[in-house]
Amino acid sequence: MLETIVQGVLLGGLYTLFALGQSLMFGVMRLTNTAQGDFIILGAFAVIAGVSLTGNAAPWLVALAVLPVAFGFGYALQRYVLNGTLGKDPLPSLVVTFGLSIVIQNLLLEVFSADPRAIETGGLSTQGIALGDAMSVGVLPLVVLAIAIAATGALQWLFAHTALGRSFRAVSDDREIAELMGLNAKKVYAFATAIAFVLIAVAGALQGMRTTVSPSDGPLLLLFAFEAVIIGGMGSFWGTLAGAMILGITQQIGFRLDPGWGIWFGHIVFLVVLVLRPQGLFPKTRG
Amino acid sequence: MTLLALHAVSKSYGALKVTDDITLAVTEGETLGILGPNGAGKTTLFNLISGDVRVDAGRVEYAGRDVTRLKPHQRCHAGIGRSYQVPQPFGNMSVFENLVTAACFGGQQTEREAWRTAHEVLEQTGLMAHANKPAGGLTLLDRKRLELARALSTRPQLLLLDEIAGGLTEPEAAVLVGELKRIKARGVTMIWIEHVVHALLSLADRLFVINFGQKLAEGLPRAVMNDPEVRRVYMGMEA
Amino acid sequence: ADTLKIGYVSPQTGPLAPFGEADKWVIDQMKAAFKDGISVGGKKYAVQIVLKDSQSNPNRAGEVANDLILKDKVALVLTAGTPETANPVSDACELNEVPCVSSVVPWQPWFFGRKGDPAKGFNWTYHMFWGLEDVIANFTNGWKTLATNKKVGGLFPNDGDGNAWGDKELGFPKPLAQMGFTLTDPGRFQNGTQDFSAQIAAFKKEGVEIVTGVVIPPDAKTFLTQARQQGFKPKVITLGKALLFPGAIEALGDLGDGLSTEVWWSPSHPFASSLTQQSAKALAEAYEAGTKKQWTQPIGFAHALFEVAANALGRAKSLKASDVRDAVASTSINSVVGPVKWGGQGPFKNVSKTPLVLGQWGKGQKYKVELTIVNNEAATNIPTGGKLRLL
Amino acid sequence: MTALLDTRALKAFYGDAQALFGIDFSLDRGELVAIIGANGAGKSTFLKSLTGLVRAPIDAIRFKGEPIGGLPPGDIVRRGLAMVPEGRRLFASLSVEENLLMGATPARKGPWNLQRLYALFPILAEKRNQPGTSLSGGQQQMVALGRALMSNPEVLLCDELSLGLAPIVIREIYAAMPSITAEGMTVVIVEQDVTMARQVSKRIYCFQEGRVSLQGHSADLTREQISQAYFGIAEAAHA
Amino acid sequence: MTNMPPSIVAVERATAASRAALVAGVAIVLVAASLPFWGESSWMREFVEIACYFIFAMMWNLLAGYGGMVSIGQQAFFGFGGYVMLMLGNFAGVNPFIAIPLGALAAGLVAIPVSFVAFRLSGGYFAIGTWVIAEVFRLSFANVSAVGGGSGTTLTALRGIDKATRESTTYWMALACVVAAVVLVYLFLRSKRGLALLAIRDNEVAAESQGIPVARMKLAVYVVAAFGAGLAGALYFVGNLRISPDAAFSVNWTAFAIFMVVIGGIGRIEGPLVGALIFWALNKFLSDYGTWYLLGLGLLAILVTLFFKQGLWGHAQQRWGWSLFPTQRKLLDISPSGSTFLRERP
Ligand SMILES: Nc1ncnc2c1ncn2[C@@H]1O[C@H](COP(=O)(O)OP(=O)(O)OP(=O)(O)O)[C@@H](O)[C@H]1O
Ligand SMILES: Nc1ncnc2c1ncn2[C@@H]1O[C@H](COP(=O)(O)OP(=O)(O)OP(=O)(O)O)[C@@H](O)[C@H]1O
Ligand SMILES: [Mg+2]
Ligand SMILES: [Mg+2]
Repeated sequence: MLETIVQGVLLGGLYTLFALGQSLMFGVMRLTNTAQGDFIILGAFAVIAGVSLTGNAAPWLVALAVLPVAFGFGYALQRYVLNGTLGKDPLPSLVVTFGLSIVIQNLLLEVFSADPRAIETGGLSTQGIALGDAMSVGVLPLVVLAIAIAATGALQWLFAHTALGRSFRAVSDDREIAELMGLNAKKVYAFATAIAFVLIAVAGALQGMRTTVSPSDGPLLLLFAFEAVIIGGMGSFWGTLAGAMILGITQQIGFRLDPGWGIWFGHIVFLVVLVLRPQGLFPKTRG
Repeated sequence: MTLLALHAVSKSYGALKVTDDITLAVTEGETLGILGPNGAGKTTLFNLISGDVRVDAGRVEYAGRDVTRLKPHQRCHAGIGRSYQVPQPFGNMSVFENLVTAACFGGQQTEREAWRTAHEVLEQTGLMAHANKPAGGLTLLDRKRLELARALSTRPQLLLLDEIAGGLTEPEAAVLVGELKRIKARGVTMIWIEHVVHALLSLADRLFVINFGQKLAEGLPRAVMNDPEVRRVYMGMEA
Repeated sequence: ADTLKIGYVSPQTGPLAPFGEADKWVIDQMKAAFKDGISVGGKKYAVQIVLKDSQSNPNRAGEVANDLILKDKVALVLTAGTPETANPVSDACELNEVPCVSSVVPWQPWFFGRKGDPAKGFNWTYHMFWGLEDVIANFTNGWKTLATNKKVGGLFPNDGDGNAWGDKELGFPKPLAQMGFTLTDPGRFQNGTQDFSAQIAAFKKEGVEIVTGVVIPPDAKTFLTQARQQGFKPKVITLGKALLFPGAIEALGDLGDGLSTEVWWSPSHPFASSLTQQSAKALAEAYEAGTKKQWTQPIGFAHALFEVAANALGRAKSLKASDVRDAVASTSINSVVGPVKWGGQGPFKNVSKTPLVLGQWGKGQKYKVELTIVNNEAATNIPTGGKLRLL
Repeated sequence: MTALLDTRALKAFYGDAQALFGIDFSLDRGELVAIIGANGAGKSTFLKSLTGLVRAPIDAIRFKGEPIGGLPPGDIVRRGLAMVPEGRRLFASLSVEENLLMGATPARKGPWNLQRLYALFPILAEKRNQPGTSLSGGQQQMVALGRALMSNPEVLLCDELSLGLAPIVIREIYAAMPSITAEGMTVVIVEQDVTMARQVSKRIYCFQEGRVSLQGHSADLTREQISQAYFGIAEAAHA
Repeated sequence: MTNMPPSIVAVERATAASRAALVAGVAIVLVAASLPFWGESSWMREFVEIACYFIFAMMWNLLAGYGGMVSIGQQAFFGFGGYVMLMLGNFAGVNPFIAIPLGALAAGLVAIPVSFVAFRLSGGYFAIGTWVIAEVFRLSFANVSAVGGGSGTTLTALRGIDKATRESTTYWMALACVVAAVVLVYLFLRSKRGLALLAIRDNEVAAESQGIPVARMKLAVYVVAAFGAGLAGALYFVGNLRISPDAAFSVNWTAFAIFMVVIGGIGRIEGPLVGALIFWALNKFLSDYGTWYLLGLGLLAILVTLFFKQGLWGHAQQRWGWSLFPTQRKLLDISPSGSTFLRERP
């Protein structure tokens, strides 16, 4: 049982990383980014491409180098594409991100073919730490968890305690009036997305290190990210973390009951939480 | 005969008691004016009457029957029509369609009857020129007018008006009061929340003053307006 | 001259795309082979091959098969690559009464997965590949050569292959038990599972030393890394599907070394094409020269499907569907994947079996990783290149 | 001395519809100017053009001698022009205090800060950590005014400041106006209550159908002049 | 006093284009109905396929464009309809053609309990929540071994029926379903219930207080949309014969429906019609380009959303005032007569 929970928490760490970028974009722009999973995969492929272009440079360095690129990409994407879809109606953003999802998958397929690939970490991904004689946990999942917690803390602080965070929320509430206060809504949105994309790139790099990625993997990751965000409650990053943990642990329990029903079980828990608390467990912002 | 009766209704948001044990009765044909400082809980009281918000405690009776558990649309069918302080038009429909909808569903009329009702109300409220425009494109005041028009289209027996005179010029307010008088003459009972006191005074039979969710004063307009507490708390004049 | 069309459906895109990767090249080669056309019933026809992509999606596979039949009016449909493509295409052909030859699906998922009735068989659809009995024989032959506790852990996903491999009656469980292996099967899991801790915990608990199953490549990687992290070190890992393609093994890095898998075709298979007369080796070399990529197993079967097509059409009395079907049914050739001949009892009316051996991945000379045949007890005419090693 | 702010022949459009037909307007430092006019006359549109929310030709608006027409709203507010928008429009997910702090985004120097605002509206200090939208209409209006003051503007534009406010609050806010203007802040108010507008302002502009129909010193204008300017007909004094 | 209201209020509900469209529509349907006697079987098949897409898109348009419920989970009902049809055919021996409406009915019924969960959510949450619900459907069917689990199964019930009969029957069913879907949705939207739907989409709170039973209306639309999706699903799998959870409950169904509706124009009946035609044409002529085709489709959806917010038909409608299926009520003669109190000069 203890092992199940430990593995669940580690899985939750991964889901947190998948979800944070979504949580930020959802919270600031009410943007339902259905291409989240594909962007994560794109991030992984960016690192893979970087490693092979630089003639096998250390993947950690390449991943770090990808982060500013992701920042710029996110900024530009929001500024020139997604900004056009914002509004009360969730539909335009859904359609555009659906479209992006298809474009990314097929572009990756064209460029990298359907072969699964991975980021070689020189043995890190296979190292484990023995906890007692029955249990051993991976070093990489621990790293993922640590990064997830750090990123959550940083985001929460940014959002709740800085002027930048305040402007994120203000612009999301009433764009025209925020502009009247001297903010440039387009830039604020672009900045939020840029940060979200840094998180997405981190998630992608780590995903590529812990397993293989192939162009069509994205949608698999997307729902978990969403579930974590929604269980947690909009606008609360600790909530997202908690949501991811709940998802990880329930899936883990489900897997042990029967591997076929593990994800099903996670979905059911998600739906139950929603029925009981439609606003999520720790909602911070009001819609 | 009593049309609407609130029995000790209460409502809280978190720790804040917004409506605190209010008991209130409105007789048929009467016009009740509601006054009170900003945030006193006037709009909330309307929400409790119309059913948009459920009471925490207490009972709402309408036309002799307990409507506390009824949904807003059921209360509307029973004859309660309301306007919103912050206008809530159906923005993508034309003004005419807004009214037809209200008449069809709130007034439970057939489509053709509803057209006539809508036409009549358009004339009455001066919105005829905007009839085929999307309601979302109206200015704030036209939207307020639409609020009134839509509430009228449901053919209410009890009309809840939340600050419809705000922002009108004096002559415009006078015209509004004239029309409300005609509506009143048809036997429609009204509860009117208004900060434009002189407009309210020219119509109300009785005033009810709320402060911090509680009744502060109730009675004939003149008496209430001379109440030192009301003058201090609401008008900001030392008695 | 009139044109005769042959339809070909395979997953060109999507998660199963590695199965269809070689098809474009094979079809290019076929264009050369068919440049003089084929005579059917004494009449010469130009040949056109119509390739359709199933996008790894069974719906889409059904749709394009119907397009081929109804719009392109193909004389014969060929299809290959996992039940997700081959089964819907075969079903569409059966229903529309058009002959179809399929491959690269073990015959049980193809036959029983389509609710075939062993008493009647199918009227229009024919299949050539090996069966689960062969893969079981090969895997266990290999495992028997090593010192293990005979405890096997099974990874069977909830898809066409996984359900067949893990099936209590038709799949692994029965024969393994008969041969003295104990199987731990934690249950069907969804493809794309992010976490195998549950399976690993179950395997650890049972003291499993041999891991087998049929999983998609990303799942294999996830499983292998997590097993290593969580201190689970089996002695043998023999998986179907995930380990077929060199790209997938490269993606596994160090973990890839020593993994074993079934081999349906390789350059060292002692067969030659009845159509181009190329040996298996020559075919693989031509592919590597033409595409600058390492050979993969589906090349042989894609080629062989066209061998059957050419042979059958050449013998057909006319292009009428039933005449083509009769010609297919009476095929008897030696192809680059071995002899092909239909007409046995029960399902084998529609199934022609090809030989299967066991292979193991290791560091290569020409390429990063190379596949060596390590057990040929089930098909001794295919030479081995080494012995199965422990991990 | 040239005017602090002036517009010359300012026109404004919503799509194809013209809302302003050449407004000439000027403002001196430290003044309190009221704009009155019927519903739909273009008062809000005028203020929106000044703050960049509605497009205007660059030369049509001059602030401290520089053309600012059509600049982004952010640039304009940084130059010292702030607006209290019609209908309050608080940020829903920000607390009262955060809403106020948003006003300080342009980071201009001046006397207004949180402390001073809380002294002016003590109720806001009490509710500082509540979401802005959970306040009553009047309380929200105070936040909206405070938010604009927080940018320490040279010119404060207030659209329908008293709309929906209890008399006591209107009194308080207008009572605060002299102290605001005394520090050199220039204020423009849009006000429907003509009596109030005349009382508090130094000068009045009357808008009618997108044009200025009357302007002058508040004390010099008669009621008759004003009602004529409202409706464009002289014999306009019966209801 | 206000004047007496006119005894007849003139309201315009049809346009010249819509009258022409009605005549043309009837003619087209009559010609189409005779297709099995002169057309090729490939045309029928193509029609059946596009009919499924179209019906599904139409229902999604009803749900999202009119009901304001943007769902990404309608594939739940599509797949459910398909599976029920197949199970009735394979296990209960029901004629598959009769099983089609039964499958749709089952999808409509299952939507009722599903709505209890889905209706707790709104906006983006609703979209994602419905998607998760569809996943639950997928995973549930994937674990039922009687219908082949994750690998799916084959509709064997049709094996006995002769090819020509099967093809023409499927075709006529599809045609009937398309006509019924268009007519029913149109009549529904023209009725006063259509008004209620629009009102709810604009403002639920106000709609409720104007006497509209919001919960009941939403449920009705949800159930009807589920019924339609189930119909499309059952029809599709009769044409396709093979069902698997991944195929039946694929989010691509909804994705394509969204693309069709958005490209054509959401919230108008012409939208899915135009969208389906475009989708069909693209699919027919370009689908062999594989990745590039899909990539182009994605880009097209993005571009249309960004630059033609109303969709292509909506754009045309705005430009040229076309409307084949007008649902608006335009009040004629809006010159004010008699006294109008708020505009009256004092
Ligand atoms: N967003 C808009 N789109 C189109 N037309 C508009 C818009 N806002 C205002 N208008 C039109 O511009 C004109 C002027 O409107 P404006 O809001 O400036 O009037 P106002 O004097 O502020 O009236 P009120 O007293 O109602 O606030 C009106 O005719 C109105 O119909
Ligand atoms: N949804 C809510 N959540 C929390 N607090 C609320 C909510 N709605 C109203 N309140 C609080 O209830 C109190 C009464 O609000 P209400 O809108 O009834 O006031 P009001 O008397 O109508 O005021 P005004 O005259 O300004 O419109 C206010 O203090 C407000 O902050
Ligand atoms: Mg109020
Ligand atoms: Mg205004």
